[in-house]
Amino acid sequence: MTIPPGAPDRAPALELRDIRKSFGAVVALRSGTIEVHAGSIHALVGENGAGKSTLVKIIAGLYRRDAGEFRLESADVDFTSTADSKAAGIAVIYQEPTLFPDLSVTENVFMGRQPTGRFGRIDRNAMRTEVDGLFQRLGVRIDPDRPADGLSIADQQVIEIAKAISLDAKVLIMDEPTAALSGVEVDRLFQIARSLRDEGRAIIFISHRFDEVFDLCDTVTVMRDGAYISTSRIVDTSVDEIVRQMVGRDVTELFPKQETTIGGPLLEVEGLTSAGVFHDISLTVRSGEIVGLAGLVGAGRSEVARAIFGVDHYQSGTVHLNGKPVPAKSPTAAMRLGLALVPEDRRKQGLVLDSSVARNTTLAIREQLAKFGIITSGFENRAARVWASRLEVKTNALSTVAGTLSGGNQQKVVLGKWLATEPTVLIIDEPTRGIDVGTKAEVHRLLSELAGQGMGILMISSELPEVLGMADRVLVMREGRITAEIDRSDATSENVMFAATHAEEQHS
Amino acid sequence: AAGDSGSGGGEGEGDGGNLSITFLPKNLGNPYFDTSNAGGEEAIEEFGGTFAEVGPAEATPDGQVSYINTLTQQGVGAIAVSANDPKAICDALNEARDAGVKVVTFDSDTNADCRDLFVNQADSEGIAKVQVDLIAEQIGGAGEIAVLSASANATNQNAWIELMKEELAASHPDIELVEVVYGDDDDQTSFDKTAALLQTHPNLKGIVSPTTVGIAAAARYLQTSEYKGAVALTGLGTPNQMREYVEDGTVTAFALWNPADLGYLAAFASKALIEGDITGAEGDTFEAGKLGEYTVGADGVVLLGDPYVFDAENIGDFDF
Amino acid sequence: MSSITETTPAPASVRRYRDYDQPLWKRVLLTREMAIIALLVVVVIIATMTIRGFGQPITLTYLILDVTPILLIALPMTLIMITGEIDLSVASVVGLSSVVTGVLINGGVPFEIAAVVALLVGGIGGAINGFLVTVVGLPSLAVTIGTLALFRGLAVGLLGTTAVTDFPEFWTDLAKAKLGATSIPLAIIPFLVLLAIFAVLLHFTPFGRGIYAIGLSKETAAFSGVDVGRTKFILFVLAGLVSALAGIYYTLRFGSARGDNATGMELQVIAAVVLGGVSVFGGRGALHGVIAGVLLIGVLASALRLANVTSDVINIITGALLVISVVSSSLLAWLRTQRQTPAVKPSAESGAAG
Amino acid sequence: MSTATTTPTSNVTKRLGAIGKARELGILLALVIVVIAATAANPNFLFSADGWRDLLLTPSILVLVAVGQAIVLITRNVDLSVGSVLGLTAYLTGRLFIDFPGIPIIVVFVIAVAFGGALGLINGALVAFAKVPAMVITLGTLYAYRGINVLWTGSDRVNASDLPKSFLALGTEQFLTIPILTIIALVVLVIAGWYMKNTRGGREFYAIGSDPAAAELYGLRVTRRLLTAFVLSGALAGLGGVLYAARYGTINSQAGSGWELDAVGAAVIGGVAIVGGVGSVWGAAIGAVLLLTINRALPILGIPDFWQRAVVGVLIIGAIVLDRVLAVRQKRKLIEARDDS
Ligand SMILES: Nc1ncnc2c1ncn2[C@@H]1O[C@H](COP(=O)(O)OP(=O)(O)OP(=O)(O)O)[C@@H](O)[C@H]1O
Ligand SMILES: Nc1ncnc2c1ncn2[C@@H]1O[C@H](COP(=O)(O)OP(=O)(O)OP(=O)(O)O)[C@@H](O)[C@H]1O
Ligand SMILES: [Mg+2]
Ligand SMILES: [Mg+2]
Repeated sequence: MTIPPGAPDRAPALELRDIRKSFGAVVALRSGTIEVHAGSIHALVGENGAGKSTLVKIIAGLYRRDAGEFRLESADVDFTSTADSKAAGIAVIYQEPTLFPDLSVTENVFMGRQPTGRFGRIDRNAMRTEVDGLFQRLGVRIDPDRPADGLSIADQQVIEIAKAISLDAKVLIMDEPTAALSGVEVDRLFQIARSLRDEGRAIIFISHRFDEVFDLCDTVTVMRDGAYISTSRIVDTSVDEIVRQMVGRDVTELFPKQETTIGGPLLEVEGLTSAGVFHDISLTVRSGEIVGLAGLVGAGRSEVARAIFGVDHYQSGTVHLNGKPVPAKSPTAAMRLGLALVPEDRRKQGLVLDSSVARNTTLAIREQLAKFGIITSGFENRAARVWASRLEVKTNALSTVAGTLSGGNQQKVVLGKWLATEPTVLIIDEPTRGIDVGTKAEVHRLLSELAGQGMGILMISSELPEVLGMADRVLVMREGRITAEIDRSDATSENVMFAATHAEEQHS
Repeated sequence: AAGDSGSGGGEGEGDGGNLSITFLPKNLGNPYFDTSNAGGEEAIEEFGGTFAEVGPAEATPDGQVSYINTLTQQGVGAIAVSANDPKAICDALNEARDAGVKVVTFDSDTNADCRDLFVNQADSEGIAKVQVDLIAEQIGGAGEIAVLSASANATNQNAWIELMKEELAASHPDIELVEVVYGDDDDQTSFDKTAALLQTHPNLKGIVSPTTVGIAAAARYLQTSEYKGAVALTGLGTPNQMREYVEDGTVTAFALWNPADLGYLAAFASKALIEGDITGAEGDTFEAGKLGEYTVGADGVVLLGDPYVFDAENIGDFDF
Repeated sequence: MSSITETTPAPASVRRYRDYDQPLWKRVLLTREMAIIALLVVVVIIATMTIRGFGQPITLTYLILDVTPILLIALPMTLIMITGEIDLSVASVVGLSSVVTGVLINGGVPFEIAAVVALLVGGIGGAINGFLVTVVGLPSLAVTIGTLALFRGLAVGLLGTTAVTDFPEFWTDLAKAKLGATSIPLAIIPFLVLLAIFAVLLHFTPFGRGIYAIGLSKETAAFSGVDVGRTKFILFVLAGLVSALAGIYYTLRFGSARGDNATGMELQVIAAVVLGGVSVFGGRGALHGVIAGVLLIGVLASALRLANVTSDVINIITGALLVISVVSSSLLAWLRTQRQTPAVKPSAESGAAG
Repeated sequence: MSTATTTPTSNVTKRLGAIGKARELGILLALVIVVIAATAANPNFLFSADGWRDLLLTPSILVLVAVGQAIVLITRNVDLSVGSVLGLTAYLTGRLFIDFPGIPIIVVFVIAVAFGGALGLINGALVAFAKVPAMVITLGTLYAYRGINVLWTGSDRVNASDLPKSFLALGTEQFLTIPILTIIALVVLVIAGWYMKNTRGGREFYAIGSDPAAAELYGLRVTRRLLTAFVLSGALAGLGGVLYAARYGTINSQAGSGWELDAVGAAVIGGVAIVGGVGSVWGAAIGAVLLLTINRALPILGIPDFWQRAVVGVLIIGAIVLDRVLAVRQKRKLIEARDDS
C-alpha cells in the first residue's frame, strides 16, 4: 500500500476493506477497498458500474454493507442511516443532485440543521448571511430565496457543493461533482477543495475526467467490476496506466471524429425567444455535421434544446426540419418529422427509472413497433436487444429495472432509446456526462459514425475537449444568447471560453 | 358457526309454520326504529317466533335491496320493512314473495303491488292535520312558517307536507309556508339548516319538523338562540328526546304515535299472513295481542290509530 | 499492484441478454394479482362449505347484479389511477346520468334516446374533469372532489323530491334477465365486452405503454413523445362514459331514478381497485387483479350478510382487508431486503484484491 | 458577484413572497365577497347576534380538522380517516360523561385528544413502517374506525340531555362575542401556523413532502415526522370530536361521516398542494371557513336547497382555478425576472 502524502504517520481518516454489497442477483461490490488520509484529495476512478457510487453510499450510511471492514480514524463504525454518517463528520455530494424543489435555495442548504433561537425558532437572518458568504466564496450567482424548482442540473450541483462544504466535515466525498459543471465553476470548486485539504480534511473525488483527477488529486484508487485494483500516488502514475487498469485493455483515440462530407441544411432555427431563458437564437445544423453548443452553466443551452424539440414553449421564432415547419409544443410531431432529443437529466427526463431496460429502450418507438395497433413484450425485447448489445449496456437481462443500472449504463439506455427512433437530426445534451472513458470513446465513435451516415447532430456539452474534438462548428451561448460561431479549424479552448465568459470579465 | 346463526331463518318449511320474522328498518342506529323493532320483538316473543333485525348503515334503497335478497336466500317467513324508496326495492320484494316470503311494510310504504300489507302509523291526513293544528294554535293562526323535513325522497314526509299545504290553504289562509328544507335525518345537517332558516326568514313565526331527528335538532338550536320562545316549534318527536325542551318551554307540544305499537302490530300482521289467517285483502281481520283486533282497509292498509299529542302535562308518563 | 491488474478477469466484451431474469412461472404466479385471485378462490370455497345458502346459484345472480356497476367503473378507474391520477366524481356521474334518464323519460322521451343523452352527459362530465386536470393543470384529487359535489348537486337539483319510476318493462326486465337457463345475469355481457376492450388498450397497445410511462415518470413520458395531456383527457372522458353507463344500468335494475343513487360508491370502487394491486402513486397494476379485487369485496359482503353479520362489521372487514392486503405485500418486500442485508459480521473470506 | 445579483435577488424574492401570500389572499377575498353578498341580501347574516355567532361558530370544528389534514397533506400524504376519528371520539366524549358522571371536562378533553392521537398513530405507523400509500391505509381505517363506531354505538345515541350543561355551553357560549369554540380553533391555528413556519420540525414536513427520497438522503428523521403528522391530524380530529359533541349535543354512530372530503377540500381550496411541500395551515383554515360559509350563505342568497351542493362544487373548482392562475402568473414573472439579473 503506497503511503500517500500529507500525514504518513497518522492513521487513515477513513478506511474500508473488502466491502461486499449485492442487490439481489447483482453484485455491486465484490471487494471495495479504499484508505483516505486527512489532508489528502483521493481520486476514485473506474468504469461505469465499477461500484464507486455504491461504495460512497455505504460510507454515507445509505446502504449497509454485506461484509467487510469500515473504520473511521481506526475506530470500527457501522452506519444505519445517513444521519449517522453526518454526525460522524462525513459530507457527501451524491452523483445525482437531490434538492427539495418547493423549498428555497437557502433552506435546501440548511435543511435539518438550521440555526435556531428561542423556542427553537429558526433564525432566518443568520441563515441568510451564512448562505450569502458561502455563495460568495463559491461565486454562485443564484438567488438564495428562489425555490430550487426549475434550476438547471448544473445550478443544483453547485448548491449540493455549497451544502456539503457548509457542513465543514472531516471527510468530504464528491461523486462526479463536475459532471454538470464547466470551466469556471470547476476551477472555483478546486480552489475550495484545495483549501479544505490544506485545513487537513480528507476528500474523496470521483470523476471520469482525468485532466481533473491529475490536476486536483494526490492519490488515486482504481476499481473495476466492484473490486479494488490499485492505489497509487498521482505523481507515480499516468493516464494510460490508470485507463489500462480501469478497463483492463488499452483505449486509444478518445475523440475519433472523422471528416464527413457536409450536406444541405436539416435543422433551421430562426430567432427563437423565450422571455427570461433565451433570446433570438438562430442556428442551422446540416446533414453529416456535428454542431457543438458550448457555454457556461445556466447559459440556457438545455432550454433551447427543449424548446426546439417542443417540450418547452417559446414566445417567438420558427423551427424547420428538412424545410418542414416543426410545430411548437409537440414532441410527438417533432419526433415524426425526425427530430430526437437526448435530454440533460437522464433520471428525470431520459428514463422511466422503475421500468425495465426493454420498456425504456422502446418507449419512443412504441408506435412503430406495434402491428395493427397491438404491441407485445416480444416486440419490445427484440428491438431492445439490438441496442443493448450495440451499446454494451452492463446488465444480464432486458427485464432489469433501469433505475438499478449505474449512471453510465443508464445513459447508454437513453442513447439507445433515441437512436432507435432513427432520427435525421439528433439533439444531444451532455452526451457523455458521467460516462467512463471506454464508453465515452464508444459514444463519440457512434456519434461521428451517425454523422457519417448523414445525420445532423446538435451536441450540447460542458466539456471543452469534447466540443473541440467532436464539433465541426462550435456555437457559444452566454446568458441566453449566442455570442460566437467558431469553425472547427480555428476553435480553441481559449476563444470558446472567452466567448462564453466574456460578460463575466466586464461584470467584476 | 356463523352459518348456524344464519340458518335461524330456514328452520321449518316455508309454508305455515315458519314464524321467523325479520325487521328491516330504513337504517340501523335510528332510535325511532329501535323502539318499533323492540315492539316487534315483544310481539314475536309473545307468539313464539324468531325475531331478527338487519339493515344498511345509511338509509339507501340499494342497501336495503341487498338485505332483501339475502333474506330471500335464507327463506325467512316474513320481512317487515320500512321502505327507503317506494319503487327501488319493489322487484327485490316481489322476488321474495315469489319465494314464499310474506312482506309487510310499516312506517314508510312501497307501491301497493310489492307488499302484502302496509301497517300505517296513522293516516297521512291525520298526521298532517294534527301538526297544522298544533302550529296554528302556537302562532295564533297567522304568520310565516317553515318545514324542516327528512330526506328529499322520503315517501311519507313528502306525502304529509303536501297534505299540510292543502290543510293550511283550506283552514288557515293567514299562515304562509315560506320554505321546506331537508335535514336528511342527520342531526348536524338539521341543526345547521334550522340556523339558516331563522336567518333567511327574519319574521318566521314557527317551524314544523315531521321527523324525530329534525325536531330534536331544531329544538336544541332554538334553546340556545335568541329566538327561543319567539319562534314556535312542533312536529313529530319522541318524548325522551323532547323532554327537556318541553320542560324548559322551548317546545309547547308535539305529536307522535307509539312506534313500539307500530312494530308490535307489524309483527302480528306478519304472523297472520304467514299462518294464512289473512291474505291482505280488504276486510280481513286479525288479532294483534294487547292492541286488540284490526281490520285491513283499502289496498292492504292497516291503520294503527290517530297520532298522540305530547305536552308538559303528559310527557312524564312516557319513556321511549 | 499492477500484477493484480493482470489477474483480475476483464469484463466479457460480448454480452448475451436474457429477456427476463426470472422464470415464467415466477413472473406469473408470484404477483400481487395472483395473491388476490387466490384469496378470492379460498373465500368462495370456505363460504360455500360453511355458510348455508351460499352455494345456491341465486347467490351468483345477486352477486353479479350487485357488483356490475363497480366492475364497470373499476375499468376506467384502473387506467386513471395507473397514470397517477384519480377520479372521485364517478359515483356522482352515476347519480347524474340516472337522473337525466329519469327526467327525460318523464318528459316523454323514449328510453333509448334518454339513455344516449345520459351517456353524453357522462362524457361531458368526464371531459370537464379532464379539461381541469390536463389543460388547467389542477390536481385530479382536488378537481374531482369539486365535481363530486357539482354533479351530485345537479342530480339532486334536477329531480328534487321526486323519484322517476316508470321505465319501459322491456329494459328493466333486460337489466335483470339471465343468460338462457343459467343463473348469470345478462348484464355480464356488456361488462365482458368492455373488459376485453380495456384489457387490450392497457396491456397491448402503445397507448397503454404510455399510460404506464406517465404513471412512473410524467416528465420522461413527455420527453418520449407521449402526449400526457391527451392521454389523461381521454381516460377521464372514458371514466365519465362508463360511469354514465353504470348509472343507466343502476336505474334500470332498481327501476328508480333518484338524485342520491349510488352515493359513496366512489370509495367502494377505489378500495376495490387498490385491493386489486393498483398503486395510488401510479405506474403499477393490472386489470385481472382489479376484477378479482371487486369480486372479493362483493363475495365477502354477500357471504357475511348470509351469515347474519351486520353491515358495520362488513365495513370493518372490508377496511381491514384493504389495509392488510397492501401492508402484507410491502412487508414481504421488506422481509426480502432484510434477508439480502444480514447484520454485518466480520468478513471471514478476504476479497479478490487488497 | 453577489452585489451584482442583490437587486434582482431582492425583487425576485418579493415576487416569491407574493406567491405565498396571493394564494391565501385569493381565498380570503372570495370569503369576504361571499359574506358581503349574503349580508347585503340579508343583514342578519352578519349583524344579528346569532348571525355573527354562527359565522364564527359553524366553521370552527372543520378548521381544526382541516389544519391537521393540511399538515398531513404537506408531507405528501393524506388522512381520509378524520371523519371516522371525529365520530368515534365524539361518541367517546358522550360515553365518558354518561358512564363517569361528574368527570371534569378538562379530563374528557385530554382523553379524547389522546384517543384521537392514538388512532392517528395507527395510521402513521402503517404508513411509515409498512411503507404503504397513506391514501390506501386511511381509506381502510375510514371504513374500520367507522365500523367500530357503529359496533360500539349500535343504534344508541347520546342526547343533549345526557351531557352536562356546562359542557354544552362550550358549544354556544361567547367571550366578547367570540364563541369559545372559535377561540380554541384560533389558538390551535396560530400555534400550528407558527410551528410549521418557524421550526426545524415544521420545515422538515415541507422537505419530506417536497421530495421524500431526498429527505432520506439528508438523513432527516422521516419516519418520526410522518408519525408526528398523522398523530397531529388524529389528535386534532379528536379535539374536533369533543367540540362536535359540545356543539351538536346529539351523537349517533354516523357523526362526522363525509368530513374527510370536506377537510381535504378545505385544505386544497386553501392552497395546500395535494402533491405535498406547498401550502400553509392558514390557507387550509380559510378554506374551511369559506366552504362552510358558502353552505350557509346560499339559502340566504335565495338558492333553493337542492342546488346548494352544485354551487358548492362550482365554488370549490372556482377557488382552485383562481389559485392556480395566480400561481402560474407569479411563476412566469419569476422566470422573466432573470432578464433583469
Ligand atoms: N439499488 C441498486 N439495485 C441493484 N443494483 C444496483 C443498485 N445500485 C447499483 N447497482 C449496480 O451496482 C453496480 C455498481 O453501480 P455504481 O452506481 O456503484 O457504479 P458507478 O461506479 O457509480 O458507475 P458510474 O460511474 O456510471 O456512476 C452497477 O452494476 C449497478 O447496476
Ligand atoms: N439568472 C438566473 N438566475 C437563476 N437561475 C438561472 C438563471 N439563468 C439560468 N438559470 C438556471 O439555469 C437554467 C438554464 O440552464 P441550462 O441548464 O439551460 O443551461 P445549460 O447551458 O444547459 O447548462 P447545463 O450545462 O446545466 O445544461 C434555467 O432553467 C435556470 O434554472
Ligand atoms: Mg456513480
Ligand atoms: Mg443543460
